[in-house]
Amino acid sequence: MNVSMSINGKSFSHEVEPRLLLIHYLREVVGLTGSHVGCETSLCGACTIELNGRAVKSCSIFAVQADGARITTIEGLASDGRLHGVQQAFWNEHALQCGFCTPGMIITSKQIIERNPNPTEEEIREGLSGNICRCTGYQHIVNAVKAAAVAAVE
Amino acid sequence: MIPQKFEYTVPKNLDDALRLLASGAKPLAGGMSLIPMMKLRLATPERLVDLAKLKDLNYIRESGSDLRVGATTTHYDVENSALLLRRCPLLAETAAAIGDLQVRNMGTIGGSVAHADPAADYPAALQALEAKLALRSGKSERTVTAKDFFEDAFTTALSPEEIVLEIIVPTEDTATGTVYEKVVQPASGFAIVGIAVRIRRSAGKIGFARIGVTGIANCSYRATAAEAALEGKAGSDADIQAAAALVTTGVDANSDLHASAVYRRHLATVHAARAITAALSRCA
Amino acid sequence: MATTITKVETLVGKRVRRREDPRLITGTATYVEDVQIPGMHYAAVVRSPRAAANIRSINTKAASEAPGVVAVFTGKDTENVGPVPCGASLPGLRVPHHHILATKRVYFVGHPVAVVIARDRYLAQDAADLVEVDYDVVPAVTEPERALSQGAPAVHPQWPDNIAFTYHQDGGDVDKAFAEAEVVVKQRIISQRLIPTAMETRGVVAEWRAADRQLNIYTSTQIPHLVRTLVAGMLALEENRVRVITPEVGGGFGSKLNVYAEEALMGFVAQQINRPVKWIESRRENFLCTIHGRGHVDYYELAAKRDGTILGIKLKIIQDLGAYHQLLTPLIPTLSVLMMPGIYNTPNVRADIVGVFTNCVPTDAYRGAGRPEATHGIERMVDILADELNLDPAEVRLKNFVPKDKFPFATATGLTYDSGDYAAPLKKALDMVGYHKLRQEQADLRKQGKWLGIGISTYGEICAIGPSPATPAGGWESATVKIEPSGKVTVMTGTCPHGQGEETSFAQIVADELGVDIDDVLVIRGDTAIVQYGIGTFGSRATAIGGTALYFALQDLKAKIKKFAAMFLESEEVTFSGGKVISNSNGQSKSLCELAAASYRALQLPPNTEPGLVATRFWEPPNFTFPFGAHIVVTEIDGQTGEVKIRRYVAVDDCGNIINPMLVDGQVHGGVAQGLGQALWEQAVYDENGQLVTGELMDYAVPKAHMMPWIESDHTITPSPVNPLGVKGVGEAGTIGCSPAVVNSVVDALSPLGVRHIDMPLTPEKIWKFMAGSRS
Amino acid sequence: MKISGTYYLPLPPERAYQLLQDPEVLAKAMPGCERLEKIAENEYRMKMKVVLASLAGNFDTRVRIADQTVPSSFRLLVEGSGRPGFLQGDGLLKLAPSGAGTEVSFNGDVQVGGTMAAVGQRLLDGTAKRLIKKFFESLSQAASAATA
Repeated sequence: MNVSMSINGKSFSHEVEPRLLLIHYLREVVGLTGSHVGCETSLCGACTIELNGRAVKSCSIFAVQADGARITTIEGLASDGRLHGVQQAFWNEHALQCGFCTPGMIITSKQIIERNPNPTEEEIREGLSGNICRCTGYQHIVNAVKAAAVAAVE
Repeated sequence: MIPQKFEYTVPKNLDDALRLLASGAKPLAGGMSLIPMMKLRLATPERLVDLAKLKDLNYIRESGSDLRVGATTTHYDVENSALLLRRCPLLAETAAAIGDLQVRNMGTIGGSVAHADPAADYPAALQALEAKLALRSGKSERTVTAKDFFEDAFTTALSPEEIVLEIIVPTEDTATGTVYEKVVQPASGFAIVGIAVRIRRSAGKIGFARIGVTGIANCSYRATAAEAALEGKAGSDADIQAAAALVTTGVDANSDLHASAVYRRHLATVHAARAITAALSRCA
Repeated sequence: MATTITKVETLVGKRVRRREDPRLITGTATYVEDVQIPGMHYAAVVRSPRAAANIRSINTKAASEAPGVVAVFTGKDTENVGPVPCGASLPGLRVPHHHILATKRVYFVGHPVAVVIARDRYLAQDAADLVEVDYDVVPAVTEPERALSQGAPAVHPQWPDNIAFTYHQDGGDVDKAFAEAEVVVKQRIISQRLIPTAMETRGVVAEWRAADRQLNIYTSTQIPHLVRTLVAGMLALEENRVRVITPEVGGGFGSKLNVYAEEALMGFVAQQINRPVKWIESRRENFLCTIHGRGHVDYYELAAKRDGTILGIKLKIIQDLGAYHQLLTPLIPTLSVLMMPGIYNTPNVRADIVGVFTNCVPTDAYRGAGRPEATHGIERMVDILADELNLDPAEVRLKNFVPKDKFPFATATGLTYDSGDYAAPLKKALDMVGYHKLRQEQADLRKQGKWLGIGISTYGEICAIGPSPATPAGGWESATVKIEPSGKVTVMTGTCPHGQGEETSFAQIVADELGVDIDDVLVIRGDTAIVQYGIGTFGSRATAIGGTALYFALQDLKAKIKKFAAMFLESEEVTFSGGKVISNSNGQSKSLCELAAASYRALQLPPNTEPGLVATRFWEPPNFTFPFGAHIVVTEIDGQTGEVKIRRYVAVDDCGNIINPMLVDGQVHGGVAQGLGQALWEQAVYDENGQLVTGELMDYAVPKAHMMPWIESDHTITPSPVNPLGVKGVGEAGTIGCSPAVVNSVVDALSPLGVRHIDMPLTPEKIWKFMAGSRS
Repeated sequence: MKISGTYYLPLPPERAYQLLQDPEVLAKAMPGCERLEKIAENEYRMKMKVVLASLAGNFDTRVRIADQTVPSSFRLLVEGSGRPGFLQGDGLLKLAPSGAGTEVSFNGDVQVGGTMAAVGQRLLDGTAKRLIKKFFESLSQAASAATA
């Protein structure tokens, strides 16, 4: 089947088989390897991307379902060489160690702040419950989301 | 972890979708339940028809004394619907308890209820709301109650050629207090026990109580014995405890790694009491 | 030329943002799965669904004929590949031959039996499903104590008792201590099997360059050089023809401190098909086939005086080894024995280990590796003793700590603790948490039937592993520092950080020593063709040993730079600052850039000095380091459901000098999360037939953001005399300190109900049963 | 996993016993049974398709009846495997007169393996109960038909 989508502002069109998962389409067909696969049960969130403005788990979506969609991946966040506020906050607050979960964490964090400009610690933690990090214990991630929220308001 | 091959079709419209189902295709909505199972090759459908592409099934609207939620409405939209938050907050509160942010962004109410996972959240609310589900096939359209819709684990009243068209819930006034209380399985986020309570109290008496339960047995249910024990009572702590103790009456509770049947029953009792107490506090 | 000496701020000890983050936060880092090589094929491994069975036959016909398939291999094809190595040598150790693909029999669910290679990963998976294996199923055994019982199935038929080894160690006079004891407390304590769950599963890309007889292996590992040596051996290749490249590693926690069947298998496959091949482990495979951690049943006896003085400890460890020995499997419980006295002045100890085979995936090093088990044991026992004697658990600890004037301190298990002030972090933590007020609150709440618990753990650990005689493969570490002709600094470390942040902390050390801008320093690791031999990153060793090797390499390099500087500045008494070398006597300076250029251009050389500015050191540590700390956890138990809520988590850790406090906090937080995971939620569960029923993240509960409490973290600093940096290591501290503090807290909460011990994980149902049991 | 239960069949024990071993009746009553063939005395091969909404699995199963004590008890041994994994069951069925009919009680142990065991934990208990319930319901219908 043919699928076309806008990914990080660029148009792509490819012939794919229906069973191709969106994460594999992005990683292996389009070549955007920033989003990762950490499980097969839709629990770890390492594959989180934005689909039409919503953070979703691209390992549990077929590429064909995203036909016509607007997609943003971690690679599309920085613009003109400037990091997105959430990326900057993750760096400043040491919100990552091995970095494998980080792209998904950042996309989800971005959504949390977009929907709730002043989230409480509890709201941040609930919002991140679909992203597993095995390194940080989440505390610095919570700090980063708070810092990014503050910076976005300023 | 790769799914088996299948054919995928985007239906032109609802009739086209129903025709495809009648010819043996399986429905795909948000895919949040189905696709992980396909990746594990526990589900191996040969043909999928993508209902999520039917934009006319994505709505939340008022219709007479009812609210109608289209099948492809996402959990996120249910959770944040101003209309639902005002007129049927139980459904919105329940949607907010589902899975995680990403799953709620993608998963749909129709897909979730049709999957009928025994530990899913919506069924508790739909039981308590005495919701109706409009089902449609190429040949017929019918409406069934939540009670009749949920038959068993992963088993509903849907025939293979039918889809859930919309979910119909009543509008509530502020005299009704509602709560969804959930014990979360820490790994999967599913409900070990989920209790939805809807309650009205006037002139110091509980005039109306509905309790929906999920996670305990193969099928969600209404705890009618507990409801009956509440109605006509003032709603004292003792009344609540007595009613909560009946919440699993006659139910064959399941055991798994995360909770034995005995503990599940106990949790249901404790959380039913808490949910009833909270719901009463929300009655205007 | 006169230069003003400006005071440059040093970086060691500062919260310096990580050098590795820009690539990680932009999605441009390269993990193994991101490696693409033209012509690459994909492998899917066929694994046994049975825990114990003889293989009658394997039919690969359908798979071989499936679309896109280029090859299928079974154990018959790989029989001549050397076994998966066990690095341990204990007296009498039974080592089963660990083929990379099963030949005649499978020993655990997930045991690899065949590998299918196809054009793409989807087709490989399709074809893998078509491999038919006929199993003659035989009884399995998964519980180590059951494996030791009469008539239990034999995991390896040649060893019907299922015992892989026994180990005994005595220190002091235990019999006398117990004879003189006024009180003896005993407890069986379980440290359950855990699944390390690095977020990046394992993965291997292998590329065979036939003309060069060169095998390139990209693998997600903590020990690239050891993988090279051992895989070269397994495949009978010359070691210098094998290049192991470790790109970004998405977490290890010990699970990648190993040599796995798939690393050699992909090397074998690449040679056979003469094309590059990629294998990426699924999460399910990761749970089934990558090592697990812990798996102890411990029997403790503690002898004491009525005033709380500990006189002696007896410990019997029953270690669930799984079906095979991976690299370090049998050694892990020996670390528990070394650590068994904790930080207490306990001269008399006796330990016995029984290593038991089970039909499960092998256990091996998982964050803490033997030390969390030991700490959990001794810290639980101290609480049980305090409870028995009706003494305050903090007081019992303070009474028994090795006094701070007794260092270096020789333990009854043969270690020499380097430095310590064990009371300091405890006192600080007690202060932070408001201990005495909390005890009052606890008493008040108890009157209302509410359960508040205060749990203390004061841990010590063995870090900077370690002196070579104490390790199976060398315990030193290496570093090379080069100043490039342009003056930029390149470091090559033999360690292999995978999240710890040594690209930053090492650059901080370099920047301070050479007086250069941190942006001019590049730290390279993880490629055996570029980096000199090294041991790797594990056992909280990278900074203490790898950092020290770097420190000494820097001293050598500075000595050489000074010689070049003397040619221009007429003095070897110089200061390295601001990218310059400045004469202490006259303030004249030369930039490092100029000196580097001079050294490489070599028009003129100082006497007896070669061109170039490169120094390499292999540093052998004289001892381990011994960090310590105190964690205090305040819990509230839901009296109706048994649910545990953590109200406060206070961690005071002493890891010696701190290079980068931000990184240290990160290590503590992450360590605590894994300790808390063990204490409350995580458990690998095999059913009696050997099925792993926690086979996915759907049933194995790792902590998520909403499950974690806020961690209040602070430090005391007691430098280590073992290395010139004074650092000790902190990678495992959080995990080691955490679990006993949590369990002590919950048991403390429930002590009025007569609860004395609960095994982990402290699930609500378990606690509810204790509460219900005590009521009835 | 231990399973047990008690069901009522509206037939006297002798006839209930016969019914429980009648391949044709079993084939109809076994949920998802697509084919049942006798391969030896008291031994059958059965193709089963277990369907749970979107989840479906084909199993190739061997059913063996042993330790027969007519009409009061027998052992049922089931061994099946398919894509979702494998299952093995060993159960003792006891028949006792109860009014005009028979009370059938069973006590058994079911093992499952493969993907089912790894990801289906929370579903096993409920699924087993459901399949057994369906089996006895169908059997009961067959029994009613037989008495009618």
